[in-house]
Amino acid sequence: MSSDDILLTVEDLSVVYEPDGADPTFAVENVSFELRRGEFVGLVGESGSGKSTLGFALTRLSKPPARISHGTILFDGTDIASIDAEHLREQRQGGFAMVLQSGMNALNPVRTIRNHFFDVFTAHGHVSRERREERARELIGKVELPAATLDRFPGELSGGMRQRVSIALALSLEPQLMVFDEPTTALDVLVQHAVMNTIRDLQASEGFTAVLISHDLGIVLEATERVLVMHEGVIVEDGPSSEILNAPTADYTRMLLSHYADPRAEVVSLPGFEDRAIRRQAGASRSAVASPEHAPTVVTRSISTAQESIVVEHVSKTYPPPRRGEQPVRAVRDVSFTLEPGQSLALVGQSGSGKSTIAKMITGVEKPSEGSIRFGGLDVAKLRRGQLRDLHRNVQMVFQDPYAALNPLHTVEYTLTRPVVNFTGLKGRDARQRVLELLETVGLAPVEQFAAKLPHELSGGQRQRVVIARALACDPQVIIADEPVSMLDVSLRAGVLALLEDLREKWGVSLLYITHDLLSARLITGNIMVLHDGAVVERGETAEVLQRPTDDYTVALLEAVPNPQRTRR
Amino acid sequence: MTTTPITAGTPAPPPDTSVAAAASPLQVLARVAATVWSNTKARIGVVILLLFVLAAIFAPLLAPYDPSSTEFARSQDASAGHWLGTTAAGEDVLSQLIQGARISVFVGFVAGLLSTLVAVLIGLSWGYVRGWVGDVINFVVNLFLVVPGLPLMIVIAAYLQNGGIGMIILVVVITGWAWGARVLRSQTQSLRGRDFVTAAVFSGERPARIVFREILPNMTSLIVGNFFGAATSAILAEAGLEFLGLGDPSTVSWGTMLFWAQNSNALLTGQWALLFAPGLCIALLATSLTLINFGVDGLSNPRLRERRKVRK
Amino acid sequence: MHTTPRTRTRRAAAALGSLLAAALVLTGCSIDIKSAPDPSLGADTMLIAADNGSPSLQRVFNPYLPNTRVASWYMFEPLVILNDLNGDEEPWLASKTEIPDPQTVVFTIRQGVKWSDGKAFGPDDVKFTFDMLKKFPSLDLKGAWQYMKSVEVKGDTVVVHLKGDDVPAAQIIEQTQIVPEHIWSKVKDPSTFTNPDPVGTGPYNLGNFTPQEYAMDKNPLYWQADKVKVQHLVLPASNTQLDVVTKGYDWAFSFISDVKGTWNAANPSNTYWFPPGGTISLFPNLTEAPFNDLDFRKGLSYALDRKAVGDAAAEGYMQQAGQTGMLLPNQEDLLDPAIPDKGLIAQSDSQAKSSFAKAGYTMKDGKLVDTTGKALTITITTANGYSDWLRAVQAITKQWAAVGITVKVAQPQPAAYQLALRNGDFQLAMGSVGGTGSVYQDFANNLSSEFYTPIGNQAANNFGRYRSAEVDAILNEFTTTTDEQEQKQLGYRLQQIYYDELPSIGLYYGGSWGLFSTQKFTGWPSADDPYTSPKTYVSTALLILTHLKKSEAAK
Amino acid sequence: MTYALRKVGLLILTLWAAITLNFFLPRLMPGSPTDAAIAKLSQNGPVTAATRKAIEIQLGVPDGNLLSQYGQYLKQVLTLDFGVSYTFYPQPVADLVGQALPYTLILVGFVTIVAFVLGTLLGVLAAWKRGTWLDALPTLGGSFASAFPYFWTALLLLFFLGYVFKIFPTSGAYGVTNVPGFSGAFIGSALNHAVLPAVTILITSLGGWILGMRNTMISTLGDDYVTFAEANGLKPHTVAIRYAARNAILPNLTSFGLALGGVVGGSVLVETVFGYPGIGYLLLKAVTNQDYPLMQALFLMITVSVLLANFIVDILYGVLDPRTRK
Repeated sequence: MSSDDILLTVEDLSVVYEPDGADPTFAVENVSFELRRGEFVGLVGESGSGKSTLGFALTRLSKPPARISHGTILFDGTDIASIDAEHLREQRQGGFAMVLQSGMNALNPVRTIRNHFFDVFTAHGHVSRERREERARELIGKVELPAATLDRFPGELSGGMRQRVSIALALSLEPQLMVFDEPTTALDVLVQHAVMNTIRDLQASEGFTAVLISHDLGIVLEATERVLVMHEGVIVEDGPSSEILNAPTADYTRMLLSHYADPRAEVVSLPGFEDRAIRRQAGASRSAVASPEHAPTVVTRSISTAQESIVVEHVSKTYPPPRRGEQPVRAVRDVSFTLEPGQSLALVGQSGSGKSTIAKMITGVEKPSEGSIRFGGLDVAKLRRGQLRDLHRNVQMVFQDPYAALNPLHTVEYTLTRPVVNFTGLKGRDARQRVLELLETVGLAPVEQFAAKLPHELSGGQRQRVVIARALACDPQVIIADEPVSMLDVSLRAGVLALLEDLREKWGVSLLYITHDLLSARLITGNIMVLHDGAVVERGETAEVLQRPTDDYTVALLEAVPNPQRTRR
Repeated sequence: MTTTPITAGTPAPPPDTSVAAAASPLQVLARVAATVWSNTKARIGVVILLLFVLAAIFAPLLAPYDPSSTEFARSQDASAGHWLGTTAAGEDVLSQLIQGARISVFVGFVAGLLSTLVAVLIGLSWGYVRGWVGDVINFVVNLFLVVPGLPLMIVIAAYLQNGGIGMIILVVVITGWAWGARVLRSQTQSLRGRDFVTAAVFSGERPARIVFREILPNMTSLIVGNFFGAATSAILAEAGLEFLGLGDPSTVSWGTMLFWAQNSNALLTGQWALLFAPGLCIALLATSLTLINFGVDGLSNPRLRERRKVRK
Repeated sequence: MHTTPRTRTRRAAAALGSLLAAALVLTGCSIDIKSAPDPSLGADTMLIAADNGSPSLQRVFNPYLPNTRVASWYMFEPLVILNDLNGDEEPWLASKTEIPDPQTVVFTIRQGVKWSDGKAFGPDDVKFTFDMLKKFPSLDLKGAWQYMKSVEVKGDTVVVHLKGDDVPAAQIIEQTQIVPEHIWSKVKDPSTFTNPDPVGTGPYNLGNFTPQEYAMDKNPLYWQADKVKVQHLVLPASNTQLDVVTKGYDWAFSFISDVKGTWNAANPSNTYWFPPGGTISLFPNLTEAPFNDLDFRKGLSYALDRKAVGDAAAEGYMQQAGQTGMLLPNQEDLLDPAIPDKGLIAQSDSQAKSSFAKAGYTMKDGKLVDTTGKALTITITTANGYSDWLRAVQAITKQWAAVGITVKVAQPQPAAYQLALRNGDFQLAMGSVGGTGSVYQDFANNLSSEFYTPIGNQAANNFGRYRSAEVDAILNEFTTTTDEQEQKQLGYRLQQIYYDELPSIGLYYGGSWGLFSTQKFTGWPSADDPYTSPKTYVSTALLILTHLKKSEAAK
Repeated sequence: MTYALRKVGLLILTLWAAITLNFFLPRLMPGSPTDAAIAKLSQNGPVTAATRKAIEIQLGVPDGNLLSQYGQYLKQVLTLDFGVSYTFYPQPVADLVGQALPYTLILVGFVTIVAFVLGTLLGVLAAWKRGTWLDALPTLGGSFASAFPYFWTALLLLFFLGYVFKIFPTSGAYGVTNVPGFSGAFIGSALNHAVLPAVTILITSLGGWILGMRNTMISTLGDDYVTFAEANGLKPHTVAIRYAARNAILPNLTSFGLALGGVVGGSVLVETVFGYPGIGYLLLKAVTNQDYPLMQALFLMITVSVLLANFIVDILYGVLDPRTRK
């Protein structure tokens, strides 16, 4: 490796966070590495690992309270950690560019896409006036968008298109280094896949050096040739992708890897699911094995199992057109199914497929436009607001975002006490006892300590357990879980899933599991329904459907699942 | 500790006999106070406000004379006996100024509190309900926004003759709540879509409890900000109404001091501490509230918190 | 630039501090305001603060509309000017007034008077004017036709026949301003006629008119042209007190705080004269207990320190009023000499207490209580914005607190205050008594049962609801006698009743606030030469305008 | 379609309610127009029963009960015929309003726009240069100045610049010798007269705009598109103006709409102190004299102007924010 080959040298770089009124913390600590020209490098880590902070530091975009406290960043021989603002600005053309995680919001909502390009050209003067239009068309073409996109405002583009525009804009700087910060995280599964392909192709054709920052080791391993694994501000592993995949040296890397599996495999197993996977494969027994992550449950059930089914018959939901002159939105089209007592059913599809709308209709939040939904003797579609309480006594919900689902100002105990008081009639000491039992059930021990905590004192996984405990508080018959693990770090997902599975088995509740993640569906559900554009395209036993899909859409979904094993080259 | 939630005419929620404690409002307020205090501008504001509040509380002790005593020589210039001179009626200006702090602080506090209360009750219910009730409230609020403030105040003040401070507070509240209600509604609307609110519905909570126990505490900063804003405009409105002679000129307040100053042409007689001092006090008091709001802004929008400077 | 929060705090504090310091420095020094005549105005031009056009002047010169421009008084003259200062009657467009019998008034119309457009003025104009007022009662502001039956022209005279015996009516009828028949007869509806280009008999014609100022020019055809020395009048729309002091006005009618320190100090030739223009009084509601009890009213009266009340109200510029209804010193010759101390009632706690005791009120724990032991609370109603009245009420509150009475102050807006007076919806109300120049009018307005209406019905006058057969009899006698001595005697009797029965409680004299500059013109009314009141907005202004001379300096 | 209909329906309903309120509110005030006229006259001397009677005839005791008066009033509103003012009898209300409106619109309207533009620019600067004196000065100064009571600022300016130093005229809208028209002398004089009221409004309203813009600007400065623009190396002023400020101004437009709407009614105190012959002064006169016809016309105008201003802002919003188009 000659020194000419080196584009970027990071030495002893530390980035410190100095929030007002709190102690400074190091987000990146004494990191050193080098990047060769034309290399495609992945930077992997879970939330809080410092990977984005490092990415921002590399492109000198750190803003207070973050600050580069130490170290050098030699870019093409210049230390960009210390150059002044105007020099830095000039360096950006032909230097380093960044594509932000939230590509949706990276574009100025009041400027046309064309103007975005022209702004960049004007700022650096590297494209002459006459060639501006031509160049903009060229760039927008490179990200596989039609030239007409230039006339649009960001608000008129889909998330994927906007992310492509950001990439094209970054590309317009003709950079030697491109940093992609979670470029696909906010996008839909299928779109994610397509955008990643574009990035890979561009990198190959344009030959820039690329850094792909992601929490998803699967995506990174699929795309890159070298991977840096970050954990708590430190790079714990740095090596070629194939080596990381096959012979990881750091425990942390090994742990991350263990959470990937192919939903199509004969036997699917994740940490905490080892036995279960085999059992399911064998179609077997009901003896529960506690996952190592949480304590055994001790609650004795007063009402043992679910008795009523949810019957959905020919349900459609049509929303009025969002804008005048447009067609009404048909979110759900003629969907029928029955969730038998004790059954676990997965509802999968990408966003906009109607799966969440179905959940809302079952819980009475929305009314179906056509068809009927019955739960036991209740006609859900005809319930008035006051009667919803009767429904919620038996049908509970686990939300997608554990950060949003808990009121930040209430303690865990308050949050759990409310449904207990409202639905079970327990009061005072008894209610408290019940709350503590619930906490124990979801594996939050010591229970007394957790009861007194506020949400911000809990990790994401712990919060989701509280959310699950709340759903259980009134002994419901049905739990509807809307993407319960999608917001969690990979390493935390398995634990929460195992808990859900456990509870379903032991408490005998029915589970409607809504997800875009086929792997998790495979793990915890017996049956599956694939939704596309509001209609059911495929249904059956989960293992059967995933192993032998018949619908093209199901196949496409399966293809999009990141898989470290499936290497690019 | 548990506190009684504010309920808006809806059946009271089942008594909360559990030992569970929500984050007590006191804690929330303490956090609010800490964040506000961390802002330099807000800190200055708090200090100024405290000075005025202390002056108001201890006015009888601080004032050198009885503020309504007319026993002194008329229209005196500043002297050792009367630091700010005397009025055309022979009252001590300094004593009146100190006494006047009481009314302004009181009006600001009470009118600010009441109009915030109205704004909270209406804004939150409005944000939470759907359907025609929301339309009706929308209509009423729009009406109050459309009908001109000051002229409305004048008409009401003329109608509610003779009420003195109580009347002024009422007028300020009637004309001042609508804007706050609108702001609080939009925040309520955005909060009601949050998962934790839906979750509360799933927990079997009744609407009033959801609004006031789940949503309201999350808008503390906005409400506090609204309070200071309302208090500021109340203080200015009080001064304006009294200056126009629509208040009770026999009470001693900064507004009436200005009324009498104008009435007796303090500028002509050279008594212009009489004009300058109350105005400056009003401005300082209102400024202090505005400054505090700099800190309050930082509560709801962390971007508005003061940044530590980058050290190199 | 890098600063720590601490230095920023300091900087902000410093900024605030310096502002305060600046404020204190400014307070320390007082600013002298000097006044000089506006050099753009000639020596023969008078700047007069008489009219008030807020926000701007409307061109209305119909003298019978309440909104008429003040200068209408300088163009449309009455038959006789009733001098409200002393009750003298100055023959004006009528050279002579006779009352041959109590039902007839004969005005001899002055010869040689011309309208400002050159046409001759005559008795027909007078008859036309009265007929018009009859036809359009909304214009009859003085209410001449309340007393008149008919009007006829007999040669040089105009004969007015009254509805009955009513000698004092002449004083009302004679004040009617006369307009030219040859112009007004062509006006379709005089009640909405703005009369933008006025033609009158008065000393001035309308000059340049703008919404912010108008000018009057001397009428060369005026019948007393030789007496008019001021060639032009300028009447700005805005005359704030600051304007009056700083802009070199020659004549202003305005109360001004600290006259000596402001108006007089602004220019050595500035003078003032504040004769009484009425008695500011408390109207007790005589239908309501305990105010219907004379002893109680006496108690209230004895408890008052009228001098202190007057001082508080008008910064010491106005005198305390006696309980005779007469304005002193101007009406001194009409005052009943039998009344002790010119009607002044001195403060006396002991007399107050004994009067209250007779009325059934005694002191208990520093409070005045009735027979049931209930403490007495009185509400005084005054109009919002009348600051001198409020000052007076504040003083009264303190004085009555000393005898154990709690006073509450009600301050409705002026219109609501009027309503309260009319409906009798008050306990004690501030109000003004007298000042018309006519003893009969002054007493009749306040004491005549003609105006008596029960509470709740609207009264037009006599708001305290006084009723007395004796007073009615005296007033009736007044209407039939033409003898001045007899009238004087009748006046004495009314004063005595007023003094004894306290139908209203006089407090202090309301002023007529005359501010004059002798720089350009002399001959202003003053204490030494009290020929008329300094008002700018009534016919008596004509007396002043025909009395002024150019000052020595201006010549 | 239904949405638009609903919107228009609500607008008309609001207008109707406001108009109705405008009718009943003044009539809630105790005392009649005659009482008000008498009260005014009685300050000049004793008023006799005859005078009251004459004035009652003049102003016309309203016919019928309140309801039929209301019907008549609605007819007046629809035909925009407001009759004759009581205070300025017999001047038609339309004339009075016509005389006053231009001054208020030009003075207050212009100053409101200037204050908004200037305040917004200073707010942008303050947010962009956050933490420096360019931030501290406008924000602290602005919050202090906006805390001044309107009339107090007006009095002080009037006293010092008008009376003591005699730099500006002390009252009126133009010199007494000027004839309103499109002459240089008149316009010069009008401008000279407008300086003090304008400065008063500017001083007291500037701070609000500065603070509002500063806060929203600081928020947008943290938005991703600003970071991305910086990452793309756009020039700082481009980022500040075209990216941050351009977006930050949008939320302030609503307040601007309300402020514009308040132009007609919000200038009472300033116009009163400066004796400026505008709508605010007229309104104060109308209210204190219980001049129902004049009050009704003025209130209607204020209401309509608020609604109109909001409508304009809605349109402006559509122009400035592509997200609301279509």
